Amino acid sequence: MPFIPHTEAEVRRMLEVIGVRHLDALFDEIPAALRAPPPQGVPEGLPEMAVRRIARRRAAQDRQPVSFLGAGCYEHHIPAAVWQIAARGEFYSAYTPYQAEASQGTLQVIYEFQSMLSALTGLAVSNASLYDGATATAEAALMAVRQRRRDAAHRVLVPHTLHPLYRRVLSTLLAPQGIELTLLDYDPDQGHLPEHALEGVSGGFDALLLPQPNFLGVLEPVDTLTRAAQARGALVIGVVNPIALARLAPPGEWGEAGADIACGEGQPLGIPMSSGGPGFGFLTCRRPLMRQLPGRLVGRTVDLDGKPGYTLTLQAREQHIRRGRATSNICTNQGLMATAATLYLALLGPDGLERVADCCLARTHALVEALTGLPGVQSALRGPHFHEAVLRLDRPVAPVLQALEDHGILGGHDLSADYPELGNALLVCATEMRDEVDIEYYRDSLAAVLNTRPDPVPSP
Amino acid sequence: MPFIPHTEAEVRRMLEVIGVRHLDALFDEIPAALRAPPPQGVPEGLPEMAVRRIARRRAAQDRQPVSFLGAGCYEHHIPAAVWQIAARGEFYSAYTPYQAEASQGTLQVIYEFQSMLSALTGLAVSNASLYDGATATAEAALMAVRQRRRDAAHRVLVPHTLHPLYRRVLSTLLAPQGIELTLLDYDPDQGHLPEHALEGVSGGFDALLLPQPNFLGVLEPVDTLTRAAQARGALVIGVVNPIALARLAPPGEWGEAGADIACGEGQPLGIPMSSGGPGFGFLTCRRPLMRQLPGRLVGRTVDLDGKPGYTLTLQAREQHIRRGRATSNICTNQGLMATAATLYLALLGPDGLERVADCCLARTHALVEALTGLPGVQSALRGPHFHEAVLRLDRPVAPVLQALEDHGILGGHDLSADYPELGNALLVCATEMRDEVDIEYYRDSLAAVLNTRPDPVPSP
Amino acid sequence: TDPMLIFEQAREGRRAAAQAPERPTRVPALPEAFRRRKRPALPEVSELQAVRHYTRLSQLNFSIDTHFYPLGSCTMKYNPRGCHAVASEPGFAERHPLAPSTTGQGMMACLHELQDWLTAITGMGDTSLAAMAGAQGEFCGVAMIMAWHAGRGDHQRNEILVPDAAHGTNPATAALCGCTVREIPTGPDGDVDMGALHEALGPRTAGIMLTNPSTVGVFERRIREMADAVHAAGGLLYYDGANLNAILGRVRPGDMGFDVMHLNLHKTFSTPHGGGGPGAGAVCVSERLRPYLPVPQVAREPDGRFRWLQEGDRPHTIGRLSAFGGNIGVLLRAWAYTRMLGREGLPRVADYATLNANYLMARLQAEGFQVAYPERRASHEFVLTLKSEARELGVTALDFSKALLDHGIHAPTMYFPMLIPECLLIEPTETESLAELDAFVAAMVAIREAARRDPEQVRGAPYRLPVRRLDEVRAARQPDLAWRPEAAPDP
Amino acid sequence: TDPMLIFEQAREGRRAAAQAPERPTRVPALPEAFRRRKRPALPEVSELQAVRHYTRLSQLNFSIDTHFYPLGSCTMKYNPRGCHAVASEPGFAERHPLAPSTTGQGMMACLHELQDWLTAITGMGDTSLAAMAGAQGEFCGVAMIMAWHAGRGDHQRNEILVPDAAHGTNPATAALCGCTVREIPTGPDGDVDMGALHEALGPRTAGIMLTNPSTVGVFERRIREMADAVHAAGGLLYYDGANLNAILGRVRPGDMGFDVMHLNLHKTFSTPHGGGGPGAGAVCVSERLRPYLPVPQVAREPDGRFRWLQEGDRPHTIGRLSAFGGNIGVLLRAWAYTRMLGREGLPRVADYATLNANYLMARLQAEGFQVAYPERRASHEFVLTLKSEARELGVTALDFSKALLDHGIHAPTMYFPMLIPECLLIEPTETESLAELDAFVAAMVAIREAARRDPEQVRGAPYRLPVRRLDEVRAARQPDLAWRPEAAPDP
Repeated sequence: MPFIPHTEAEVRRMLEVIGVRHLDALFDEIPAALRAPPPQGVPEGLPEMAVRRIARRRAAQDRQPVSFLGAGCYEHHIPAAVWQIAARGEFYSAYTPYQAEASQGTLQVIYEFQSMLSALTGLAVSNASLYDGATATAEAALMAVRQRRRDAAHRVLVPHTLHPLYRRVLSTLLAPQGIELTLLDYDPDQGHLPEHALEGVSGGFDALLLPQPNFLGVLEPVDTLTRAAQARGALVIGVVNPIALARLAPPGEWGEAGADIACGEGQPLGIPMSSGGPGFGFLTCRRPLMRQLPGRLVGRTVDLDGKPGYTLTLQAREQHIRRGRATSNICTNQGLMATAATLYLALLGPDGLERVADCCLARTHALVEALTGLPGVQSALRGPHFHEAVLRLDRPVAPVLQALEDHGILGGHDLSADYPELGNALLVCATEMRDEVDIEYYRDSLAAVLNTRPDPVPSP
Repeated sequence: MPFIPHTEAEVRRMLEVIGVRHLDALFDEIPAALRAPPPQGVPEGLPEMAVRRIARRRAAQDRQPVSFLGAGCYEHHIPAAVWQIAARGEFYSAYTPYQAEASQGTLQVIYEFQSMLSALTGLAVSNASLYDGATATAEAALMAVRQRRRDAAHRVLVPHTLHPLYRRVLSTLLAPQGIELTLLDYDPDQGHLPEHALEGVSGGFDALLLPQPNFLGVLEPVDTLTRAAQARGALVIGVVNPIALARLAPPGEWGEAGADIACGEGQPLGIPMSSGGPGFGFLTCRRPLMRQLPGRLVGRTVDLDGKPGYTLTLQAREQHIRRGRATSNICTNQGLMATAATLYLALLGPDGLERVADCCLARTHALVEALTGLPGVQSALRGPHFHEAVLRLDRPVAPVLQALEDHGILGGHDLSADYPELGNALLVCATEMRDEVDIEYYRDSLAAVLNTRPDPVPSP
Repeated sequence: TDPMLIFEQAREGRRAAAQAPERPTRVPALPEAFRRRKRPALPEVSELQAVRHYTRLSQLNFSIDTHFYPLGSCTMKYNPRGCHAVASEPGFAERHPLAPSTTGQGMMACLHELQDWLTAITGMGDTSLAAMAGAQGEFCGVAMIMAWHAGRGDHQRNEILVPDAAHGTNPATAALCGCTVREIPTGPDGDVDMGALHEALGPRTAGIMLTNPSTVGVFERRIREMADAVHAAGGLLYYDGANLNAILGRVRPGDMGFDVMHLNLHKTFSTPHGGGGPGAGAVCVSERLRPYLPVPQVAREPDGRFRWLQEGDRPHTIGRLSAFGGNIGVLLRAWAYTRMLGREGLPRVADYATLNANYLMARLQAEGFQVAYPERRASHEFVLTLKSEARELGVTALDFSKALLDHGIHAPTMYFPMLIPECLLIEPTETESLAELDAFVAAMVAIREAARRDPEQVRGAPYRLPVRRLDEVRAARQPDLAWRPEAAPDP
Repeated sequence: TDPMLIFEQAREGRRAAAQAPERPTRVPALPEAFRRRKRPALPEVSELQAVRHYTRLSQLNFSIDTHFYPLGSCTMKYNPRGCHAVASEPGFAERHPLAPSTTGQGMMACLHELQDWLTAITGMGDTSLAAMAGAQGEFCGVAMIMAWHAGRGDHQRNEILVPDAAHGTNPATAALCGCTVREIPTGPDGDVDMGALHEALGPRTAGIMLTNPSTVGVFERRIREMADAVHAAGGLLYYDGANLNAILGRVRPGDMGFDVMHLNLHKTFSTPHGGGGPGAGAVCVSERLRPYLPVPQVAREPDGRFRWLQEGDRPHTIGRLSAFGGNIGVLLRAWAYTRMLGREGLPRVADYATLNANYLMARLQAEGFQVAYPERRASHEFVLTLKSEARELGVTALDFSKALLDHGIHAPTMYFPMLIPECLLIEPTETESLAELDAFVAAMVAIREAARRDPEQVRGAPYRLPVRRLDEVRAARQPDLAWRPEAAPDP
């Protein structure tokens, strides 16, 4: 019996202690009509060897081409130490650290995680992680509405340049609470919000979401917009990429007062892409917002002997204490991913993180330069971009991407569904994992595709 | 500076404490003429990312076809837990357990390893591992010669059915000590030694090596031969496969008294093949031979408080104490591999090991049945075989193997160089990793090869 | 030797990692306005320092891989190492979420099977794997219930019934979905008070959230009656899968009459809890709620190929719960676990989890400890109440919990469910051996004896852990939530 | 809670692993005579029990990943985790040794580069990677020296000179090769006594085995003079690479006049020691010894393809040292390490290993500790002698060592080299930080102070480890080397 340690003799002894004759008797309170046979829809059990072989065969068929996809999930180098340590049983197979004395390892790691995310975003308080960047953004918006209390307009401004999938998650999670999402238009020539974006917004609102860099890779005028939003009594929520923060001004320094909340997806910090999950969402805020934070928080304190130690704290915000009046229903978060991110940041340090950011910046710019050297390919946006960029092709993007696949290239993300106003637009990205050879190969392949397949489908 | 933690300020401070101005001054006792510039033959340093990428590209080009190779190295399933635990830093990055109090983890594991190998081979004492099966066999022979002392004939009987590469290693290691190796002929029809093999041996000898199963996969008449050798005052050394021992009589029960020593290659016990190394050699013996054992030994004892604990023991046999009169010059052995084997055996237990052995036995027999169903392929030997077998083809083996490679199959080991008397002989093996589909695929591919490539090269 | 913070081991200018790429020779200039002016206060340590620090920190944890962990309602059982190997396959781990489905057929084949298996195991109509944890699964469930009522034009139903012993996530979830919560009391036998239930039901009832076996560790015997009553009142039934381990492969929530449920794959399906996640909260629904399932979901086309169903395929969906497809790495572990257990292994989980709980309960009772519902069978867990020990010895459930740590046993869940005084909720799980259970009993007896000799001593426990009891009041009153560089104020 | 043996946790009939394949339906019958009659006494435990047991055992170890480990002559430095990932690549790890070289070009490319790099680093003529540890490398070296003499018909040379401070493997190796050993004393300044050397040289001299820097931690300044003398006498020079970390990339043994050497890749090239191996003992030779190199070795063909050189290619080879190609998984780790360090990183190893040793020596001297050769520079290690502490306080080098363990520091090498009384051989390595070195000094001072207050207390150390000092006499007198089932006699 895989995983079940009982011998027959032990089972007999245990049943005797309980005072029943058969295992079945232990289920005698369950109405007979409800008992079901073993589920026929599930195949027979297999040993580890056979299961791993199936998995390996399937995984081998999923091997990835050379990828220039970003769009919210990024292929970075993950130092070998990150997962060799994060996967240690003591981290991997522990529960949420409810018993602080028996969980100092996890608790100190999370305290360090909070410190690192606080340092990166320039905001005083970080929680212990949320599910992903999109749900973290939703939680940030809810925080803002809660913070405004009686003044709440139940309305949040959402730039068109925020990740389209994040916008959909916001709808799912905020709609049940009657919060209105107002879409802010961007300048399709620049690729970012106009500096006066808020002037056209009439009525009150609780928060402005500000992606930096935005989904199109372009930098938003965050200082002006932060000032404008805060002048109208709203909170500013930065939605940021943690790698880019090595070089970009942190949300805590935007405008005069700094953004109030920062959030985003932590996957770039040492987490494999895994088709999108598990990664983790991070969420940091100014200290006065601390009690509005959802999720776990670890604090440093002392023990009976005065020795420093760590514990979950401010649990009065949470569902297991406050139940229906909690800041969120979140319970399990993405702790192991936060552990991996802590290892990643410790291994890289500030200098290493800068190097990664610089490489991404340099490689994406080199990619744009290489590809826009081809006839029929041009840079679509004029705003300054960081490590993603939008190209415009002289023909529909989808067939081009499909043709590139035959060259073993994932050429980027087709924007035509979400941003039809940009035309045949393609979002490309090159991290430190794409070298000169990769970029050259993309250019040559794209040249071949553009030459040999002259627009087989009419433009829509 | 990868791996070097010093900051410039720290270096200055340290030099000041030492009382020199520059790092170079620390080398002032080295004659100037000897100082060399950095080695130009070594390329510039690369970050982990780049090195892993090179390695990955190279490893990907080495991906293995479906293999029916055995011949001393076996593809078995390795439970995921084995290396996830053996690679933990506390095992992986520890030294030989000289400081027992700070090494109880490694020491207890090795004590358990010794216990398991002792149980498997049926002999009282096991050491903590040697380099590999071949060197363990050489050390076993040296033990026997030492044990015979004044009576020593400095001569060891080596069956032709012992692994040819082991025989070469024996030559390398035993020749400098003036030990003569006498080759024992086998019955090329049966594939094992005749029961009366020793009758033709005149003169004294110190040991008889007895492979079980032998290199050709065939079972040797170990009982008769053990009796015969011991009757002539020699020691018997079993060279055994640890997986097969789940089903085969252990050396400790051969003949009347049992073999004196057992040795072999431990790679089948949870160690990846890695082109042949690292695996480990194991070596067990009857208790009276204990002080002749080479290598580390771990013993159970008690501490100052009477609590049980483990320590290296009987070190008077070893080079760091006895120097020129040690039982061997071995120092570093294959400790981490022994740790992995201990995990493997604990995870499988006696029942699991039996299943692995039974699968190997069943699959190899199924393979032989499938392939000998083809015209031009026959079973070459009549002796009972375990999990390898020799086939005879109607044409030279090498071109057939090469043709099978194009089908993605490693068809086995060509015996014609080492065993020309067997004709076009091919040693094949199927472990639990080769299923019915694999075997069928081999049969179909071999059928195709034999049909389409009729003997292009004349027999030598 | 106290563990220092990684920041305290750092020195400015240390560059001892091979982990970063080389600095590019030419970096495009960022406009001044966007630039960060000061480096973030991240630690500068060597690779060895980082490895050593986090390796040593890990050793301070209790975990399944090192300790018995009978944490009630959390199902802390063995997380097979093979499942980790499966999810770590480079083909799975390195796939980009927006890569075309042609590059993800292997992964999708696994998820599709898992959907089918979970549907079969729960006796429901369909499964979505999109929820990233149990609480998100709960959100889905209630949101689907609300969407169903809304879809029928029934907009007045905004009341969710919840037993008083329920997990805190239940009322919190109802609130998130804009509902009001109405608590139903538990009867003296541990079952829900049926009279109170009938009273609570009405035209405002959107539904009820239940787990069965319940949070007090017993099977709700009148579940079919409850289901009929709720359905008759126009409400739907939500099953909280936290306790599914007790009945896995034995009883199906679909057969009990539930309309929607979530499963905690990090409990019943043994994906690791990782010190706080990631989990996965698969959601299963009956046919009538199917149109509302969250996206994405894996579908199999007639040609055998797999693809993601998106909003366009599910016009009535409650929407999307995460940017991409959920915690896929966790789902792959659950796939591997289920494939290893197989049809015959699933009911064994329930059998032996139940055996272990009932054995432990019987032994503790025999030793004179008091259980909350002595007349009832334990499910996979049971509630012990230490109120007499607290009264007579002045040693509370908390004290017993902390003293258990000194015995090398993780404490059970304390003070939950809240309605039972001085309680411990004990869930041994099916993967623990008889020897571990007996060691638990021995520890409890030893602690009680120690308390009789010297209660003060027990109140001071633990003594053998990296820290003694922590000042939680100070932690909450003077929150210290992040390290700051020397004398640096909050940013 | 003492760790039980895995056997003590076993129960007959337990089958809780998913690790074994299914039992085949049809197993061919083995002839009765060959069959095992009784199952081997292997433990029957659950997967969880095995995982928990070995995880907890691991935590009882000191290791580089958890502790400062200044074990002289062992070069315990950081083992980069990336190297482990490289060797674990399935394409490398899963290759069969007898697979055709067409399937091993990637692996062979790495080994070929490593051969070339080691040749360049040592200033020798060629390199073989066949030796599986340092001692096997030594065997190769002496065997090659003997083969060279024999090749010239010079059969009387069977004497190997060895300094009295040499590693025990040196004389043991000479004996294995059928040679007699002649010890050369060390002079008062730590260098070899040149007079004694000249006296020992003669027509029976086969060669000399040396390490430089020597085992007493200083550089043999007159090494060229020694080389000339040995060569003039007709002998060859063997370099024991154990201490190469001190001069890596700075000084080349080839330039010193050595004819043959081995390198401990598990020391200087940072492959892990694994609690006792596996290591790898690459052997480098000057041109004249090249024909005798052990097989196999990787060669690059004119068409760029790699293949193994075997006995047929090297008719004068001393032969084969292992069944297959050596510890290839270890060699791949050394390849990755060297590639990461690169040309500029190699001399940095020597620089900072030397800096750390000299700093530590200076600080200990300043604190009043006595070093064995105070007039000399330390190389990468140095010898402390505690004879005055032993005399005045009755606290020996052993006591200091055990007390260091309580400070969380692994003990240095004790009582080696044997010629220096009450000595500790201390090698901090280049990967330890200044803070660790200062902590070592503080611990030594604290122990001495404790010894002044209460020597008995120090003689009882360690106190904070899983066990206290072990009864080694009992271990050797009543050897208990294997667990036996209850009451079972030795087999």
